[in-house]
Amino acid sequence: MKDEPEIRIGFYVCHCGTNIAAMIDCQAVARYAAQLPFVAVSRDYKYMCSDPGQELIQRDIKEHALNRIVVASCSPLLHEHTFRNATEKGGLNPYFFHMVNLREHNSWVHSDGSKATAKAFAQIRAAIARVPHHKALEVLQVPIHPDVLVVGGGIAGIHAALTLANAGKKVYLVEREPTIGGHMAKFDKTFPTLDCAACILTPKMSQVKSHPKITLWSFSEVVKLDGYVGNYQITVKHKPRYVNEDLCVGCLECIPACVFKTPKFPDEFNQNLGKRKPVYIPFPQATPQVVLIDPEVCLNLKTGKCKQTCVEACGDRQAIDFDQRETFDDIKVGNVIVATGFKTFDAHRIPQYGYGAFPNVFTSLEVERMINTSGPTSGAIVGRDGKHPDTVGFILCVGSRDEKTNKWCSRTCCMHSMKLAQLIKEHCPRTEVYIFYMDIRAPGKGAEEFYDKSLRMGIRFIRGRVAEVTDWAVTPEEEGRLVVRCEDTMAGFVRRIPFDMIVLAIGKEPQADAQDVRRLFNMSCGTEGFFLERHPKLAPVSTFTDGIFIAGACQGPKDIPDTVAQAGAAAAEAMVLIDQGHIEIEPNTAHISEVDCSGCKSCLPLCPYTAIAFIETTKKASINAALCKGCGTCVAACPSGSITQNLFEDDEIFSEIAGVLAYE
Amino acid sequence: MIEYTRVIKHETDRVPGFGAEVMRAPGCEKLASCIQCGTCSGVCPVSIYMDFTPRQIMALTRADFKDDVLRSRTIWLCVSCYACTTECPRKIRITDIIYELKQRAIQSGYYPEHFAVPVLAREFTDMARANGRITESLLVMRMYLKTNWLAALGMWRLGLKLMSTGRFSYTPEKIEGRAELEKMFAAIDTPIPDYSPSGAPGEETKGTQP
Amino acid sequence: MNNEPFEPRIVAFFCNWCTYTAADLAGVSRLKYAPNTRVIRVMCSGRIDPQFILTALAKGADGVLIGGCHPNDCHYAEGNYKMLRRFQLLKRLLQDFGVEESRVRLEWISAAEGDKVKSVINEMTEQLRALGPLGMPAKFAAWDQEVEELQHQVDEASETEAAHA
Amino acid sequence: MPDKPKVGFYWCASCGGCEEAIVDLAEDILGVLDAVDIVFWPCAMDFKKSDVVALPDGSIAATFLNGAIRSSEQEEMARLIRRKSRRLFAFGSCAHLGGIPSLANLFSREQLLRYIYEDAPTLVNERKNRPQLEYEDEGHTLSLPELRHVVRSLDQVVAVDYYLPGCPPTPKLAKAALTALLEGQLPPPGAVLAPDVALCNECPRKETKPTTLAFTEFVRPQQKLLDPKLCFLAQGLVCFGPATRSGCEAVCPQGGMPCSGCFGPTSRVKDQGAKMLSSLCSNISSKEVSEINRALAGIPDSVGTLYRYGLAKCLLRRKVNLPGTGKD
Amino acid sequence: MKYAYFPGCSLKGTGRSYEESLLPVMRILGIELEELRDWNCCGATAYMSVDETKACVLASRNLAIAEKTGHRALVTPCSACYLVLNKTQHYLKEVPAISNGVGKALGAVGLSCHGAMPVRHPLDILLNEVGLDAIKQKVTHPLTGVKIAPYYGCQIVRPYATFDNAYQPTTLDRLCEALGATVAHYPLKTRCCGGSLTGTMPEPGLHCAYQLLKEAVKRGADLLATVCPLCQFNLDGYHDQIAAKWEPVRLPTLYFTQLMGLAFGLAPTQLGLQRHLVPMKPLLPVTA
Repeated sequence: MKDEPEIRIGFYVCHCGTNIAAMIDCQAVARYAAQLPFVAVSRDYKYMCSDPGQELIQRDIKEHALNRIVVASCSPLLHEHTFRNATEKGGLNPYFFHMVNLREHNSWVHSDGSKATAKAFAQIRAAIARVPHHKALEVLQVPIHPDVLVVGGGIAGIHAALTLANAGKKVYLVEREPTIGGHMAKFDKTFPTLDCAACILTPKMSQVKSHPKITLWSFSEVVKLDGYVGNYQITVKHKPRYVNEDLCVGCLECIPACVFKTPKFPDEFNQNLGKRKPVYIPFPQATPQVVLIDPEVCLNLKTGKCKQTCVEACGDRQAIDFDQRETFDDIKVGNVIVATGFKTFDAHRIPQYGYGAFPNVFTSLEVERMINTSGPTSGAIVGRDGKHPDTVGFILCVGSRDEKTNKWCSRTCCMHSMKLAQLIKEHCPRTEVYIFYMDIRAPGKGAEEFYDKSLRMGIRFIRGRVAEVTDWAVTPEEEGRLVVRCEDTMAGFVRRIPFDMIVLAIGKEPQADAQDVRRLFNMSCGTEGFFLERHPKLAPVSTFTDGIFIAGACQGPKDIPDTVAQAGAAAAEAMVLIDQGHIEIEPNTAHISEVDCSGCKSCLPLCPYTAIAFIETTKKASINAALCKGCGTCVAACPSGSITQNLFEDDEIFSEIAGVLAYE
Repeated sequence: MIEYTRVIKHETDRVPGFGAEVMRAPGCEKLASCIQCGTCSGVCPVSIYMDFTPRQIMALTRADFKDDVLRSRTIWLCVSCYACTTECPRKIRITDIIYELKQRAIQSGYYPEHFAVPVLAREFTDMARANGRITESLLVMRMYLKTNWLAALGMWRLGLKLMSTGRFSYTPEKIEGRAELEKMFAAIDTPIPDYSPSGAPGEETKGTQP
Repeated sequence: MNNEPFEPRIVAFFCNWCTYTAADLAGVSRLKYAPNTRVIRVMCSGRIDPQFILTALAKGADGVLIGGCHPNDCHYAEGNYKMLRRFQLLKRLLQDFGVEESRVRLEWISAAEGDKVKSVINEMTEQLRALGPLGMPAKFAAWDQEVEELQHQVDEASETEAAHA
Repeated sequence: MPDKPKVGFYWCASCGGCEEAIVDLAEDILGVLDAVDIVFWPCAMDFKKSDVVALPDGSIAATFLNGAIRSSEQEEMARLIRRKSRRLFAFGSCAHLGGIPSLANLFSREQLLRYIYEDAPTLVNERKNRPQLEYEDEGHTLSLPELRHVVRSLDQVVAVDYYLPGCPPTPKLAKAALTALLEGQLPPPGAVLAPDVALCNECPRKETKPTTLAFTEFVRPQQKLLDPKLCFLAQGLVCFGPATRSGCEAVCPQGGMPCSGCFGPTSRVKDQGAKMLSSLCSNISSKEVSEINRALAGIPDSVGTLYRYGLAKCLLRRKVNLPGTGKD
Repeated sequence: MKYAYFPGCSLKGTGRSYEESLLPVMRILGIELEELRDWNCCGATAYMSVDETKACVLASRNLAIAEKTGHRALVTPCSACYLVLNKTQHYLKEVPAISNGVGKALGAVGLSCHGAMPVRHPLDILLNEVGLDAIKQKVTHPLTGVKIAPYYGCQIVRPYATFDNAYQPTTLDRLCEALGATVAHYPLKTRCCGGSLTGTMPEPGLHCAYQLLKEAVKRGADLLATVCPLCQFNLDGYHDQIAAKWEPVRLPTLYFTQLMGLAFGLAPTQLGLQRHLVPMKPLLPVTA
């Protein structure tokens, strides 16, 4: 460093209001930093990330000829970018900056001020020791492929796809079910406005199908993802539906023609309350309007011995193809929006509520289908015993707010149950409806009013978590009915109430294959298994992988308005990247010194991105910076120390180690 | 007939720190998470005999109403069936909390004289410590003698039947390693206050009124 | 140091994607833990060179904590396995050097496990508190005392020699 | 005749191999003798400490010192030579890195003495006599140097100008160093006088190394019939070539033995053993702890393998919990 | 298969017929139960509720003795013992205050307990080690036509047991079916029998027993099958008091091991059936 100018460090410690200053003596930190080697300026300031804070840095760079900047404030994951920009605006290479995490890693997690301050000394000492080793680096720019992949065709995926397509972006929408629509397509009405779900959803579904910018792949799954932001290579698998999608016109003539004269197989779309045939369309408005054949039950596919009356009915169109196999498509996109939704809680997991054991215990989704006029009972509420119930009890938080199953609140079950209760009351005003709840959660626009309406309609609310649903009768009126045993915590005693029908408001869970999807798209999951957003407040639809966004209930339970808002946000985030045309990538890549390398090849197999190649002419290894993602594994493993990593050079880390450990 | 008496509780009725103290006992720390859902009361097989439901005991404990909690009938009714503990959505070990409350009630003498539950507990522990094993027939006899020997008379038919079917033991079971056992207990003995109530006859309860 | 109770110093190397983020989450969640750990961020646990760990111990760390993504969860596919493999031999090496096993710890902590950051740090701090200091810089000084002593003797001898001359 | 530059040779804790290496210069030694004036070489000529003491400070142009520093006498001589020499060359692995003698840093002095004078199976010493620092006999005091608690490399005792690596340094490197000295062509002080690239660079077996190493086991040379051409690492042997400076022209690999690291690390590495560990382990194929450990079972002596020549220069230097400078 | 065996105090007293039926039945199935040498009271609910550390000390002496046997598991038929021994192992792992105390106490007599020996109930062993098929093979006198209300009680399914569901267990149901019997749908199968209260607070205790018996009668059961000596005693012993307070609900309560013994062709007296206060109705040739 002989020829380099003398190191002059500007050091700034942020109070973050009181977030840092309440625990750490920021002035003492600034004083301490002032006497460390190479520190030319040392200041404390209320909010370093504010404009005046950033300007302070820029001014000091000029006035004090600073050439290194250290800011001790919050997590670099939050504001490193902010301060690098400020450093650059001040006329320095942005990588002459280093950040100390005094908030998340110190003031917020400790409770002894003097110890926290002592720790802060060590933290900043490390940064000040590190930063003289920093080098000027150039940001890497990667072009962004303008196409987008949207995974999941529920309301989130549909909305995201349409938003992007309407902005002129090419979108691939991949849905694994035979139709798009997701959970919302199963709903009858939506709370709190009680407008019909189908009326608002189906137009959007057909827009997706007809949009020139959208390629809709239903009954398909993403099986492989390679590459990085702006340049993802994706393989999509199309499952055989035994019906040629391009030839089928949705006339549905094959269905009545099927050799099974009556529907006899459980109909998934109607929560198995209804029946369908081996050749079927999930529901009348299914998109695409294409039938499919269930190979598990189709006589021809199972035995090969069938008259194939469906083929006959299809006639010249010849859409039915029993020889269909899985096919694959390879596509290139720049961004991915994951909107894979949720799974409902399996009520069998709480046996004391009797789901599966007692025929008249239903889930809220089953009742949703039942109350839908196009559903299996054409809108009538009937028990599995065929009787219309006089009393219906809703049990809330089934598989929610319960550490034995799912500890989170599923957010919509209170409102959803009230909606069903109101609909039941509307259908049959004399029905007694009880709602057993722990807390009524009715946030959001119109929700509290909806709660009030439920109360005024005479729906009885009992605050108490139901202990059990039993057929153990102790009074004559309980005989033959479902008895709910529960403490009425408001009244202060235990009650037994008999019902004709019990509805379990089942919670929302991550999809069963959420972990596989997470790995596929290089995302993280929270402890509960929903995909983890980059920041709960400031980056709610981003993930830790650039160019992969999340929307809807795959990120956590939410209602339709929030889902749509997120989907729009994810689409907008993707558009930012597309319209920028390129993305700047941290230059934390690794480099091999050709002079130093002995060509021992130890590093070659370590690179997950095959960025390291052995050059036959020089007999040395070399790294392709465009492929390198900067993990540094090869750097740590190079036995002769001939690989370096920008931003994480050995010298920088050794200085940090020495810095955090130097004795006061 | 249940007599309802409405009382306004003042801050002086609380024993600040009581709830926190209970929560420090092993297994009891999760009481802090209680959301008063009432599952414990709903699953409790004997809640109908209780003055406070288990849920209310949790609330009172957390709110430091020591006196009300330790005088309540609820804690003595617990049958240790662990239904509440298993069912609690917050995984609060309610049975263990009730144990903790019982121990505190015994130590503070907060229970009626000749009250059978703590007497049985004491006779049990004495017998287990001295003999290494429990001889149920003798244990029950001793309990009746110390609480309500008239009740013992009421049980004579059952006793006779047990004798005739060979289920009544006349001599105590004793293990060989009694000295070993005593040595083990001695190693961790801390002077426990004498918890047998020794108040004057007729006095309902004995305890330190806060 | 004299009369104060021993407070271990722990150098933690956390990977950017999982454990560092988990530590941020612990902060956001205001979980309180022992202030004995100083975190050094690397992009991946695969970047953690055994030299870093030895240096930390040599420079005065009483313990080293390595945090990476759970198996199969590495942001860079398999960097955490590279660390896991090194860790196996490193553990044995350190044992041969007489460094207690609990001083160097490898933990998989995902971005969601803020509470694990807390419990691991607290647990490790407790363990090291019970174990006492490793005290490397002081040990180096003590070892080199014999050299300094002789240097004094030789210097003195040569000074007297010079004075005679 | 103009004064020829004065040169010294000295040995401390070493096997004598480095002295051999000087002699191995063969007829070139004559040239050396022509060019320089050897003022001190106790191994080959009759010099005494007093001869050195008598020299003015800085009067020796260069001294080549081999061997680690194990005793007080060696330490004292090192200091004396340092004062008398304008340039001090650490000659060979022991002076450079502590060498094999520094493996003694895994044991305390008491452990070593007890083993050597009491417990060694081949020993006949019924009275368990041990050497004494001072012995009085007929009014005379006989003294022996004190064994140090810690074995050191030369630069851990005195400042060193140049390092000649190797166990022993090759004649070629020794000659090059002498030539550079005589011609005033030495690099800036502190340099190791060998190429700063790892040995693989000049190893004839480099060509046969596969691009993917995936260790499932480690074996030692005596456990396997070795392919005479194939890279040792590819055969599951721990070869230190990737982590060791070149300059020896791969004499060991050429002779059928894997490199054991005597030239020490490159300038970019602080701890040769740690780096080799990192490289070897990273390339183990398994992800299962049990399988990883099964592979690693082939390296039974971790310190002896990773720090055969450099324990004194390892970042931890020594087994950490041995009695320090206590009077053991 | 050989296991260490901890009978518990009740099996030497009021629950004598449990042991009398358990041991021969297990022997028929090739399982040897080796009684722990000089075992002591487990500590039980009564001790647990007064002094947890000391209760754990009592339990851990047994665990320590059991660990020395080297057997793969400790089998205990009494629900209370099963719970307390399991709970102690739990505490030893999780609660340092208690494990320290226990360590000290055991240390004073040169014992140690690693908490590594699984504590299992015979029902668990029968279903998961022996298997229903092996049991069926030994059935010579199937209990055809007998309707059983399977009663698990509380402590073998809660809260430390892992071999069955805490709320809707099925192991005993399946075992009874394997013996050829019919199983009644019995919604109270895990509801407490009140046994720990009948001695001290009779009314609530007996009320529990009354409800259980009444529902079993209502469900058309011929008998209750139980897995716990305290439950058996409580459901068998207080019929006079129950009849006096509520109504007569006379129904025999048998140990599942007795039912197995009958199905295996053992004589009722070999199984201690004569000790029961409510006699089993002569439903089978063997019990006639």
